Amino acid sequence: MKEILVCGGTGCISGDSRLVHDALEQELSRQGLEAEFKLKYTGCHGFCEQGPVILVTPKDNFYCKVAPQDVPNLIHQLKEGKVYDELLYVEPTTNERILTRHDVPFYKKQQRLVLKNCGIIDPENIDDYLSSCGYKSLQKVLKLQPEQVIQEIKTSGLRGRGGGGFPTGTKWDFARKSVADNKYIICNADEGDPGAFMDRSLSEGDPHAVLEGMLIAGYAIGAQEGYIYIRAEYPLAVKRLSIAIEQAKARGYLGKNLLGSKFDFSIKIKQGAGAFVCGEETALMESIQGNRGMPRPRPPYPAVKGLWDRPSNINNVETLANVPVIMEMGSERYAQIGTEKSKGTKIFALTGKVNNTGLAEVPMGITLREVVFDIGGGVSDGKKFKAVQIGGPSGGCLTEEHLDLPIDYDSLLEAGAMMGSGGLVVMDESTCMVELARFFLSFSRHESCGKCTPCREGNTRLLEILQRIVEGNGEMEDLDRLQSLGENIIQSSLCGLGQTAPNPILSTLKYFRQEYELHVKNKVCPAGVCKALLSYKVMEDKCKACGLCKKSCPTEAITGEKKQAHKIDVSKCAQCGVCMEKCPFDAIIRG
Amino acid sequence: MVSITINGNQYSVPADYSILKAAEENGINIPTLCYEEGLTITGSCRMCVVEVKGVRKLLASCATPVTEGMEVQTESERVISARRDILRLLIANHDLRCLTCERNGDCRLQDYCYRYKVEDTPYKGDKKHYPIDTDNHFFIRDYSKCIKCGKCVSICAEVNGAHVYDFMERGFDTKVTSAFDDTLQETTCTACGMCVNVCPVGALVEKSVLWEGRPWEVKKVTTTCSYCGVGCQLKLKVKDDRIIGVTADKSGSNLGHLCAKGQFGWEYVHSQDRLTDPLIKRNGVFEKASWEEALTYVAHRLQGILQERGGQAFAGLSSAKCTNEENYLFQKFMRTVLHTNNVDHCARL
Amino acid sequence: MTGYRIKQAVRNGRKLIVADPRKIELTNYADIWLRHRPGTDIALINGLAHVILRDNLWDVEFVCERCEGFAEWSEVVEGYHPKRVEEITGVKAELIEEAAHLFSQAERASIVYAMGITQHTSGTQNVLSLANLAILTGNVGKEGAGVYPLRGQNNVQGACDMGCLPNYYPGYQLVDALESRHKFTQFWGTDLPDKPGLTLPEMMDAAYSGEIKALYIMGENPVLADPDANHVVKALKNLDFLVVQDIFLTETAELAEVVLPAVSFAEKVGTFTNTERRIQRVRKAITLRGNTQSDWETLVALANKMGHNWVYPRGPEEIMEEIARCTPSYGGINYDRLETRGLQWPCPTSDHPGTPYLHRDTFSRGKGKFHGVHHIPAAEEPDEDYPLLLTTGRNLYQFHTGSMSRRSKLERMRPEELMMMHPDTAKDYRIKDGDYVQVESRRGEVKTKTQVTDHIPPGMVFLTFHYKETPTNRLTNSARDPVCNIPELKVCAVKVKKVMN
Amino acid sequence: MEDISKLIDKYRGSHGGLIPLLQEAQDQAGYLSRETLEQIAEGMKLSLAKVLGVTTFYSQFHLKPRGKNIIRICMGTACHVRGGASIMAKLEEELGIKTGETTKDLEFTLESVACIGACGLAPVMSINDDIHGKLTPEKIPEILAKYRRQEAV
Repeated sequence: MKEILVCGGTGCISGDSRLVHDALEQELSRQGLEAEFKLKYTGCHGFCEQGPVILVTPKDNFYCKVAPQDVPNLIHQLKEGKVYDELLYVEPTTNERILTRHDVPFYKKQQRLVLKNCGIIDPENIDDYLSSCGYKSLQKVLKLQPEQVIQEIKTSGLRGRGGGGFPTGTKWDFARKSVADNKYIICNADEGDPGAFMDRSLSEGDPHAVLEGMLIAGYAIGAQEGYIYIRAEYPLAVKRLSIAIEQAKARGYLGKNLLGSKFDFSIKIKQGAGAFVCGEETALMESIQGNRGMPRPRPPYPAVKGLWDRPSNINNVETLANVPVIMEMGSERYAQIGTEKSKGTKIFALTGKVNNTGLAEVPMGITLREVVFDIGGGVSDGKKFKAVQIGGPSGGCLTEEHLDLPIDYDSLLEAGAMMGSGGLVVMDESTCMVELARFFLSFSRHESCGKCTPCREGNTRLLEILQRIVEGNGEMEDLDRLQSLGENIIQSSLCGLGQTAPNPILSTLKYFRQEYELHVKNKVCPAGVCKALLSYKVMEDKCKACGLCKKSCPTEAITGEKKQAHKIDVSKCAQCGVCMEKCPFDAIIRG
Repeated sequence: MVSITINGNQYSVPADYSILKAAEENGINIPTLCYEEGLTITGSCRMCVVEVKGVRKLLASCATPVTEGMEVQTESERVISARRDILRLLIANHDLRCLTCERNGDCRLQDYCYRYKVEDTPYKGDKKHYPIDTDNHFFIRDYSKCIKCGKCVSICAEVNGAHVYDFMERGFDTKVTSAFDDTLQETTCTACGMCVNVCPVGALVEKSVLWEGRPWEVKKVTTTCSYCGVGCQLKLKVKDDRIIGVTADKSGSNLGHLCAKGQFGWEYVHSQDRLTDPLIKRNGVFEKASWEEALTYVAHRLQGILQERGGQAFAGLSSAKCTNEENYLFQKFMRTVLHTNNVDHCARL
Repeated sequence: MTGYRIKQAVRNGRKLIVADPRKIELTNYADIWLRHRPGTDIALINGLAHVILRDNLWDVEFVCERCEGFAEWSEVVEGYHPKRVEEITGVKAELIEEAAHLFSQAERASIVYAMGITQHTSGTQNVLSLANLAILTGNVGKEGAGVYPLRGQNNVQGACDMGCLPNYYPGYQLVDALESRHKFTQFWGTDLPDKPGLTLPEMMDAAYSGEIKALYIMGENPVLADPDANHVVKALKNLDFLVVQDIFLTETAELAEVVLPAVSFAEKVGTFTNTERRIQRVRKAITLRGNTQSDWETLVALANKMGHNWVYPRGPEEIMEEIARCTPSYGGINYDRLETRGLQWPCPTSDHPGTPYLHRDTFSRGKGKFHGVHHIPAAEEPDEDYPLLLTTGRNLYQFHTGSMSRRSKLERMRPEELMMMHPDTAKDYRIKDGDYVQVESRRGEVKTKTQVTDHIPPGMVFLTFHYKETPTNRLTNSARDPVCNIPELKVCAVKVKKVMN
Repeated sequence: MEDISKLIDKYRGSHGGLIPLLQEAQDQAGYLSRETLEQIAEGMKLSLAKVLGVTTFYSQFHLKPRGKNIIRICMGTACHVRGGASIMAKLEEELGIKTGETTKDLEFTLESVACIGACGLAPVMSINDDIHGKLTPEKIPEILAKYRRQEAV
C-alpha cells in the first residue's frame, strides 16, 4: 500500500497543511481509494522553506508547496500510478524537477538517523512507532545490566546535544553512582535559542523516541520518575508528547514492572512559563520545583543533588532521541559516524539568508560549506555569503575562512563559536555584525535571571555600549570595554547563560573588528542596517512617481503627488528600507 | 581532611569545607557580599571568585568545596580583574551619595572598592531609582542602594519564616522587595530587623540611627537581651552614652538572629519615665531623697519590724529581670539580714 | 527565637505537631494541629500515650532499663482511649491516633512547652504527663530530643538557680535539709531559718491577712502580673512597709513607701542564665542615668546599714566567685571563661566544658519515674453566669506588663489590647471587629477592644496581660496548683458585654 | 473565585504545583489579579512575596488584564534577519499601541517573544495559537481584520 505522508510540523501547519490533509482525506474517500492509499499526518519533514510538503511512498516522491486546490489533480495522478510533476521540487540552479526525496539537494547530504521517523510515521499513533522498530531498544536494554547500558553509551561517544557537549555516558555514570531513595530523569525540551527548533520537531514528529530515550536513561541510572520540561510556546509538541505518554502507558511501556521486568518508570510533563534561562539545568529544576528559575551554584551537580535534592540526570530532547538509535544500531557502529571526538549526527536548524531553510541532520565533521551551499542551497537572492552564526546567543560566528572547517564540538570551540543546540543562521553582506551582536545581547539581557552580578549588570552595560555604537555614538575605548568586560562576564558568571552571553560580541569583534571600527570612527554601517547611520533619499531623476514607496511606507514619511518626484520626510522616516526594496526603478538610495 | 594549596601555601582542612571557609580559617580573606553563614549559599554576588588550577572559569569560593590537591589563587590577576569589574558594575547601578550614607565607613561595597582601587565606573547608563520607603516604624528601605545580594530575602524566609521579601522581575529589572511593593505594615513582617543586620550596604537602615552618628563614632557592646528567656546575644550600638540601635552578635546560641523585642525594644532605657532618684512617700506623696537618706530610712523601718516581729513578718520578691549576682545577693539579704525564707520571684507567671 | 528554629526544622522536612486551642503562627507549619479545649492537657497527653502503648510503639528497652513506675502508670493510661479523650478535649479520635503514630515513630522527638502547660491548677501534673510521654518513647538524654520548658523572662532560670525560691538555697540545695543549712550557715556566717518560706501567691495571702508586715520587691510588678489583681492591691495596701526597687514607677511601686531607682540591663554588669541553662554576660554599655545605682550596690549598702559587713570591691565578678564557691552547678563559672561565649550548667569545675543536655546516661534522680496522672478539670469552668472561657497569653510585640516594651517603638505595632473572639461567638453577642467590650469575671472587670478572628475557637476569648489600661489579671483566677503554687492563669470564666468607648 | 479555590485544591500539597496552578489560574481570567494571587498564596501556604517572585519572573504571567487576541511577534534571529522589525512597526501602527500593551477595546495585546521556533517561515508571528509566517507589512491589516471579524461574529 502506498503511503501519503502530509507534513504536520508547525511550519507546514502554518501553511495550512491541515487543510491539505483534510482535502486528501475527502478526495480519497470520495474516490474510494482508502484501501489503496494510506494517508498519514506526520511530523516535520525538515524542509520548511517548501511547506506544506508531502511525501508519497514507496518511491519517496516529494511534493512541495501543496495547496488544498492541488489535491484532486494530485490524487488523479497518483491513482494512475503517475507522478504529479507540477508539485515536484524544482532545483533552482538547473530548473530541473526532482523526482525523489533523496535526490533533493536539501536531503542528499543528510544522514537522517535521529530524524528517521520524522515525517514518516504518524506521531499520534504508537503502532506506527512500533512498526518502525519502536521500543525495541528498550526491550534490548531491559535484558542488560544498567552498567552495561552506560558502557554502551560511553562507547558510542555520544555527547550532549544541547550545549556544552558533555559525554552523556559519563553523566549517566555519575547519576548511577549517587545513592538515594529516588532519582530523576529530566528531559530538557525548553529549547529557547532563537533560531533552533530541532527539539520541537523531534517532540512533534517522533515523541515516542524521546520517551524511549528517557526510559533507557532511567533504567541505566536507576530512576523511576521522569519529567519533560517543555516550553509552553510549543503547544503541538506538548499535545503529541502527552498523547504518546498515554499510549505508552496503555501498552505497558510506562508504569510498573515494564515489560515484565522489575523496572518502574513514569513520566510527567511540566510546561515552562517563559524564561530562556530555564534551559540551564539547575534553573530548570528550580522551575519544576515551583520556584523562580534561578540557577544554583554547582557543585553540587544534579547527578548528586538535583531535582528535590535527589540525584538527577538531565539531557535534552535530541540527546535522548539518539539513545534508542545507538542501542538499535550498536554503539560501535554508531561511533563510526562523525569525527574522532564528536560521534554521530547533529541536527541543525538552517535559517537566515539561505535558500533552503529547515532542519538538517548531518554527520559530525561535515564542512560548513556543505551545509550552507549543498544542503542550504547557498545564500538567498544571489547575495554574497558573509558569515554564519552558530549556537545562538551563546555561540559565535564563523566566516568564509571557516567554510571548510569540519563541524564538531571542539573545532567550533576553537574557532570561538560553539555547537550550542545547533542553530545555524546564515548571513549575507546585508547583515550588520554589530547589530547582530546587539540583537543577541538584547536577548541575553532580557533573559538574564538577575541572580548574579556579572550577568545581571554586565550584559546591560554591554548592550548599552553596542547601542551607542549602532547609534553612531561609540568611541574607540568602547571596543576595549566590550572585550574586557565580556571576558570578565564569561569568567565570573554563575551559569552557562552568563558564561556565554558575551560570545557573540567577542566573536564578531574578532572577525569583524573593522566593521565595528567603521561604525565608531566613520559613523558608517557598511551593511546598511544601522538606521541611525542611514538616511534614505529619492533621486528625483530616477523617480517615476509610481507611488509604490509611498504606499508601502509604514510611517507615512513619503509624500508626492502623481507625476511628481516623491520625497522622504526625514523626521518621520523610520529607516526601515521598505521603500527602497519596493522601488522598481532603484530611485531610492541609502547614504 | 584534604590538603590544598592556597596562594602557594599548603593547608590541611576538613573535606566538607568550602574554599572560602578553608581560606578564612587560615587567615586569608576573600571578599564576599552575598555569603552569610547559616543561610543558603546562593553564590550570586560573584565577589568571592577565585582561580583554581585546571579549571577554565573562575569559581565562587563560597560554593565550591575543597578537593584533595586543589590549587587556589585568591588574588591573581584574573581574579582581581573580575572583582574590579563586578564592583564597577555594582556602583554603576548604585546610589553613590556616600557622603551622607549611614553605612559610610561600614559598607562592604565601599571597603572592596577601596581594596581593589575602584574609584569610578566606566559603565554609565541606565540606573535604577526607587523611592525610599520610610513607612514602617523601624527601618527605611532605600532600594537605590540595593545590590541584590539577597541576604534579606534568605534570612526572612529561612530564619524568621515570614518571607516578606523576594526577588521580583528578572534580569536588569530584578528588584528585592515585598509583594506588590507593599509597605511592610501591609505584609506579614514581624519587625525582627534581621534583614537590616545582614544588609551589607545602606539599603536597609534602622530609623533610630539616622543622622545619629557615623559608624566609626559608634561603640558596639556585646550583651544579653533583656527580654525573654532565650538570652539572645546582641550588640548595643552606643553613641555619646546613648543607645542608638542594636545589631547582630553571633557568639550566642541565637547565632545572630533576633526578634522585634531584642532588635527594637531597647528605647525604654532612655525613657523620660525612668526613676532617677530614691523616693520616700510622705503624707501620700513621693518626695525625692538622697541615697543615704533613703537607705537609712529603709534600714530603720526594716530593723524596727525585725525586732518587733522577727523574720516571719518579711517577704521578698526578686526579679527575673535582675542578674544572677543581684538575685544571689537578694536571697542572701532576705535569709541572712531579714532571717526569712519568704523569698520568691515570678517564675510561676 | 524558638519559633524560628521550629519553623526552620519544618522547612528542613521535620514533622511538627502543635497542641493549642488557638490558631497560632506555628499551626500553619504543623503537620497535625490538635486543637484541644484549654485545661484538658493531661487527657490529651494520656490519650497519645494510650495509643502508643496500644499499638506497641513505645521504646521498650529504654523504659525497662532506665525507668520505673511503668506498671502503675500504664493502668492509668489504659482508661484514656481515643474516643473518651475526644469527649474531654474536643480533638477527633483519629487525629489523636495519627499524632501518636507520628510522634512515636520519630527517631528523635522534642516536646517544647511554656506557660500554656504550667499555668493551671494541674500544672505540675501536666508537666509530669509530658515527661511520661517523653520517657515512654525514649526521647530523653540524647541530642535533639527531650522536654523543653520555655522561660518567659530573661533570667527566670538564674533567679531560680540563685535560690530566690522559698525552699531552696542557690543551686537547688534544700533549706530544710540539715546538711545544706549547715553548709550555708557556715558559708554566710549567720543563723538561718529552718523552714521553707512562702511562695509568691502565699505571700499575697499572708499580706492580705496581716501575717506579713513588710515586703521588699526588687524589679517585679505583681499588680499587673499576678492573678486576681484586686486581691493583690488590697494585700499590698495592707502592709506596714513596702519597698520597691525598679527602673520605672510601676503600678506596684506607686503603692510603696520607699522606691529605690534601679538600672537597666544596658547600665549594669552581671550575668543572666537563659532557658537552656546558659550563663551569659551582661555588659555595661552606657553610664548610670541620673542618681541611680545597680541593685547589687543597693543591697550591699542596705545590708551594711543593717550591721552586716558585705564587701565586694570588685563588684559582680566577685559576687560570681562567691556564687561559684557555694553553688556546685556553678562551680566552674567565672567571668574570664564567659568573656567570649556563655557556659551551660552543670559546670562544676573551672575546666569543665559545661553540659549541653541533661540525663544522658542516667536521670538526675536515678531512674526516670512514670507518674500516673488523671485529667483534672480546671478550677473554674464557664457556666450560665459566666459563659465564656478566658485564656491568657502574650503577643509578639509586647512583653510582660509592658513597662519596657511599651516604652519603645514596639508599642506602635500593638498599642492596645485586642481581645480575640471567634466570629460565631461575636455574632451571638453582636460584637463587630473593633468594638469595645467590658469583660467581667467573679473577681473583677476590664474594658478592651475586640478582634474578631477564627484564631480562637468559639466560646473562648483571649487576652494578654501587657496593658495597664486593660489589666487582665483583675479577671484571672488565683486558684493554684497544690504542688508548686502556680496560679491557673490559662482558664477562667467570664462574660462580656458591648460598651461605648 | 469558586473556580480558583477548586484549582488550589487540585494543587495543594503537590510538589512544585505553584507554576501549573498559576498557569491554569491565568487561563481562566486571562491574567492574575492581586486577589487571585493572594488566594493562591494562602491556599498553597506560601508567602505572597514568594508567589509574586515567581509570577514576575516568568514572562508568561501577567498582572494586568489582556486582550482577547494575543499577538506574539517573533524576535528570533531568523525573523530579525528577515525584517521582523518592520512587522513590529506595522503592527504597532495598525493597533495604535506599543509592544507589551493592550488596545483600549481589549481586543489585542501585542507582545514580542524570543523565538516561536518556526524560523523557516521568518518573519513570523502568532495570534493566539495560530502561526502566521512569511509576513510582510502589507499582510498585517488583512490578518488583523480576520481576528476582529471573528470577535464580531
